[in-house]
Amino acid sequence: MSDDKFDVIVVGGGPAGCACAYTLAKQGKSVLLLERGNSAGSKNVSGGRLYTYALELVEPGMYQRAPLQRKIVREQIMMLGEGSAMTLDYVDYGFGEEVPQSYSVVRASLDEWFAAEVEAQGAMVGAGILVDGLVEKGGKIVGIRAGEEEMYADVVVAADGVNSLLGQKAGLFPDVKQHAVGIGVKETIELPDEVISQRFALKAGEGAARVALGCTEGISGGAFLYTNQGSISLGIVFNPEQAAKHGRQIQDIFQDFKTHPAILALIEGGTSVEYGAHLVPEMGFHGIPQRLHREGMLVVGDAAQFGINTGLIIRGMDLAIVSGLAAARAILASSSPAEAGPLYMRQLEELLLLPNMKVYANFHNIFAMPRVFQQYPQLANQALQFLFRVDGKVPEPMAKGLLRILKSNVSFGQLAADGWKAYRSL
Amino acid sequence: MSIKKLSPEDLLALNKFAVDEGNPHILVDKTKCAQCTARPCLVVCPARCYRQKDGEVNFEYAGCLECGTCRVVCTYGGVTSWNYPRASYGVTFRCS
Amino acid sequence: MAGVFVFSEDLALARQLLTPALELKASLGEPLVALTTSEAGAKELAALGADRAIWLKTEAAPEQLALALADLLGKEQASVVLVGGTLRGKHVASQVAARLDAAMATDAKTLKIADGKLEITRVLYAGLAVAEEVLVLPAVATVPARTFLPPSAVAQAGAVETVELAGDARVTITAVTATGNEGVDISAASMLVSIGRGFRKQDDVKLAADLAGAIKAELACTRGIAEDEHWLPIERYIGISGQTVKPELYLAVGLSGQVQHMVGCRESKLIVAVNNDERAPIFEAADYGIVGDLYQVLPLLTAALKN
Amino acid sequence: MPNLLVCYKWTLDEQDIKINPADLSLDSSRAKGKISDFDRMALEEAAQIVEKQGGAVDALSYGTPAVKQSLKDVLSRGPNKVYYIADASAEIADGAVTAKVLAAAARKLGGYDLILVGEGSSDAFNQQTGPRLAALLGLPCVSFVAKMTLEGNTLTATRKLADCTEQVTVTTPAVVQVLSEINKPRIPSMKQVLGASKKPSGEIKLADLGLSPQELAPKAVRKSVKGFVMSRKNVIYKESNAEANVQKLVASLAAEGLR
Repeated sequence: MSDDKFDVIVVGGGPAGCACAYTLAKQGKSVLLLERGNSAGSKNVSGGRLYTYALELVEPGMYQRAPLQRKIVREQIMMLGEGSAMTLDYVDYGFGEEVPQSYSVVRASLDEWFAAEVEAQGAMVGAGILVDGLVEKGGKIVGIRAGEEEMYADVVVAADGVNSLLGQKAGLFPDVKQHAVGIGVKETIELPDEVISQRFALKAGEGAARVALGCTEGISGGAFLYTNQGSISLGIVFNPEQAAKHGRQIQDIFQDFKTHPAILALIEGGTSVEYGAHLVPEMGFHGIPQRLHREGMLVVGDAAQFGINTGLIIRGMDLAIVSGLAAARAILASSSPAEAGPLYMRQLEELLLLPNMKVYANFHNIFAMPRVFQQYPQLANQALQFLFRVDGKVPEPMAKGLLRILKSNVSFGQLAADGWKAYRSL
Repeated sequence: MSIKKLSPEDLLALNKFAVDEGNPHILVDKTKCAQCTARPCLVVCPARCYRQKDGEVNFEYAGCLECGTCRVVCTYGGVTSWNYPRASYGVTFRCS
Repeated sequence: MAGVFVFSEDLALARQLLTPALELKASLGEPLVALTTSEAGAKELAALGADRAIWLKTEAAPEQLALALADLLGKEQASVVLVGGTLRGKHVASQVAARLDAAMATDAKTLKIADGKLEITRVLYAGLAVAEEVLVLPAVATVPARTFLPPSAVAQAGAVETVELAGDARVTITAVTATGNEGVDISAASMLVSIGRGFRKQDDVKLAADLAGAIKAELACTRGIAEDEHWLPIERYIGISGQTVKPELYLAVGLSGQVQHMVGCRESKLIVAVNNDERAPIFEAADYGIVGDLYQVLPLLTAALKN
Repeated sequence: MPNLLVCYKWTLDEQDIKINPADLSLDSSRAKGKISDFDRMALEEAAQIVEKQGGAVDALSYGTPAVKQSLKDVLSRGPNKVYYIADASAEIADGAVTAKVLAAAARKLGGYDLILVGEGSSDAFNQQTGPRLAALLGLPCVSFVAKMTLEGNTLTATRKLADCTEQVTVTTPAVVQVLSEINKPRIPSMKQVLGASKKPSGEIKLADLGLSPQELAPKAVRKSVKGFVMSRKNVIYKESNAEANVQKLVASLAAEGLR
């Protein structure tokens, strides 16, 4: 085989690209994995949780080698009010008895490790290479271009992230639309590991994952918090279209959230060490482009807009890994590049990625209800304040007070409509 | 250090950037921006690379986080070209 | 015999070297010997406190003397050799250190003797940190220009000797061009206007030159302006591999303030920045600053300062 | 055709080093390595010479075991082969030890027309390795080179010194210390990056260099390292009215006694 021809070129060293390249290389394919960052992970930002099953699908036991942060045993939901907060804290040590269900992760280390695993399987890994185009021949994709240079392959796998410039260049889909993505901003805050464990009531190695509503000034979106080893990932995802209309800079809203007393208590004394931002696919099943392949090319991971956000569960990396694996299996099973595309779609079904996404297909409708992000969290906080308040005065009768609070936030009509809509979306 | 509200400048100062001097990876056409009244870029760019001065949209690519938001929200064609920085340039995340 | 030796081909710098050398002499109780390449220089250094001043009589360029000088210093059993921190000086110092199998540090900012060793401070990581280093004797250190003021004359001048030195002829100098810096030494200027990439084209440098003219300052610049654009001569470039300055006023215009640059000017008494990027690190390093377009600010500032 | 050797240092990226504000200690736990900035120019110059007139370039580095991380990167910048001495002693090696190790390795490898080094390392910037190496190897040294051409065994170089520019010639073999302005180092292309993993590297054991423990004992030892903190007034005028800003600045300068 010549120096510039591979069986498969994978563009992008994130979880999707690495899972794909790893599987292919392990089966003896000649694979080239290209990453634009100086090391894999150095351009990547994510909230920070990986559902372990995906790595187990790639190779049983693999997660034990990975630089995972903390095993998530606490799932927390927070509703923020002005100066108050209600937190639902669900502890479950049984999530994934043999293989822990999920871990917090830091991408700079996770992706770098994964790319090294890919290399150890015999793939060629090139970091610091920006792929800026595709090579097309006879209507097929036959390679990639970086600057003046070209490399060729039977199949190119585009794992180039949510912006997927390659998918657009291949004519598979148009650019993502602003209603279909969220803009996530995130600060990484360092704190001693013991302090984190203490504040979240965790044992060493255990972690908490939290989602928060009521911190986006009514913009569709929510916040997240993940405990890592020696750091906390804290961020908010906003719907960019609504944020623009709202008019207040998203960093300012984020900084207000960060210094909300209920959040500040968790991060106080810490040191901010990094600030990142990233787009997140938000449309779930309906956001997946019609075409994820053409002859000689498959699209995986964020590039294919694979993501699930139920409000409680946020999934992206696991779907990325599964889709990378699906692409690899499809390529391994196909006898010609033309077969790989349809087989890939079948693998996405067989590996349960698409069935999973279909279950949550209409969840984005819930996020189209504006009251979810302000009125309902506020309502919860006001109700609790009412129930817990003791100031020596004669309190309002309970039913009357609660009704007043309810009415001040939402009308019965709205409540009924939202309830019906939410029910329909589930 | 204790936690406090950080300005966009402070936030970006936490990061590692290698600026490709004289080689912007995003091109903005100010004449298009002049016709845009919504100017979502001013609000949603998480790095505040877009700022308004004397009624004009100014774009500075040096602190770009490479997220793509500006391209996605720009409906007036002000962002005429959006690419990632050349290899070895741009932001490097170390602990995200 | 032992001794504290100083050498610089630059007489002004050699004078400055005498100041720390006199302290080292006192600590070690060893004589102070000055080496220089001119007879007049030797006399002058002898008058400023050198116990002996040796005129190195030679036709050769300073760095061609390195190995012969090392032999001389070896014979003299020098304890400490301070070399003026010019580029030539650094070359000489390194080769002397190699020949004498001696410890060496460049750009020492402070020097003292402790426990029979030479302790110096110098910057690391392009100015991010300052290190204290301990050098066993014999030790060689280069000292940057203007780190010390020259000492005052002593009542009794030291002896002046002459030593003829042959240069290393393996590197042949075929031509020498004085650099066209109009004889200006920016490290001596009390005010500097320093420019960076914020200037879009060479003609625009005039804006900075006008400002410099108005306040009788010299022009300085970043590495990019000198080495990439060649808009100003290399001697005006401030930074880790350029000049180090500490003027009364350092007016930084259109420069971002990377640590590699700032290490060359951070000892300035007052730093003032003009930059359109509010988040440029220069503002962290500045006493006063204006966030604004230099094309707008400079003419206004020039006009205001003229009066 | 020339046989070139480039010595380089694998250093911590100073951008990744943080200063702990409490005690000014340095935290380099997250610091990545990099080829010392100024050595990239030496590598580039060697690569350009060989691309123009043939010959071969080897690279050589002495560092802690972390130096192995540099091999692919350095090979993508032109050298045909990289030799490295990976030894914990490098952690505290000073200029004297480093030059001795590199000189012994260069002598062992042998047969180079030119040995190139950068003008200083981006961490310590002691600027002594090149001239020291030349002295130890008994070779002539051309320092602070802004431009060079190699014809046969004659090297013609332009040295840029503070007060003048010198044209010099020297007969090879020689040691050349290049200035950072000599060239703009390449961003390795895809094929250069990928080709690097196919190029050979060779480990040289420190023990095989015949240096005594005494020779390997550093003569300059770091006693303390503290972060440098700039303390400035940070009074920034940022109104949109430039004239108002200028007036305030002029008033401040006057208050400082400057005008």
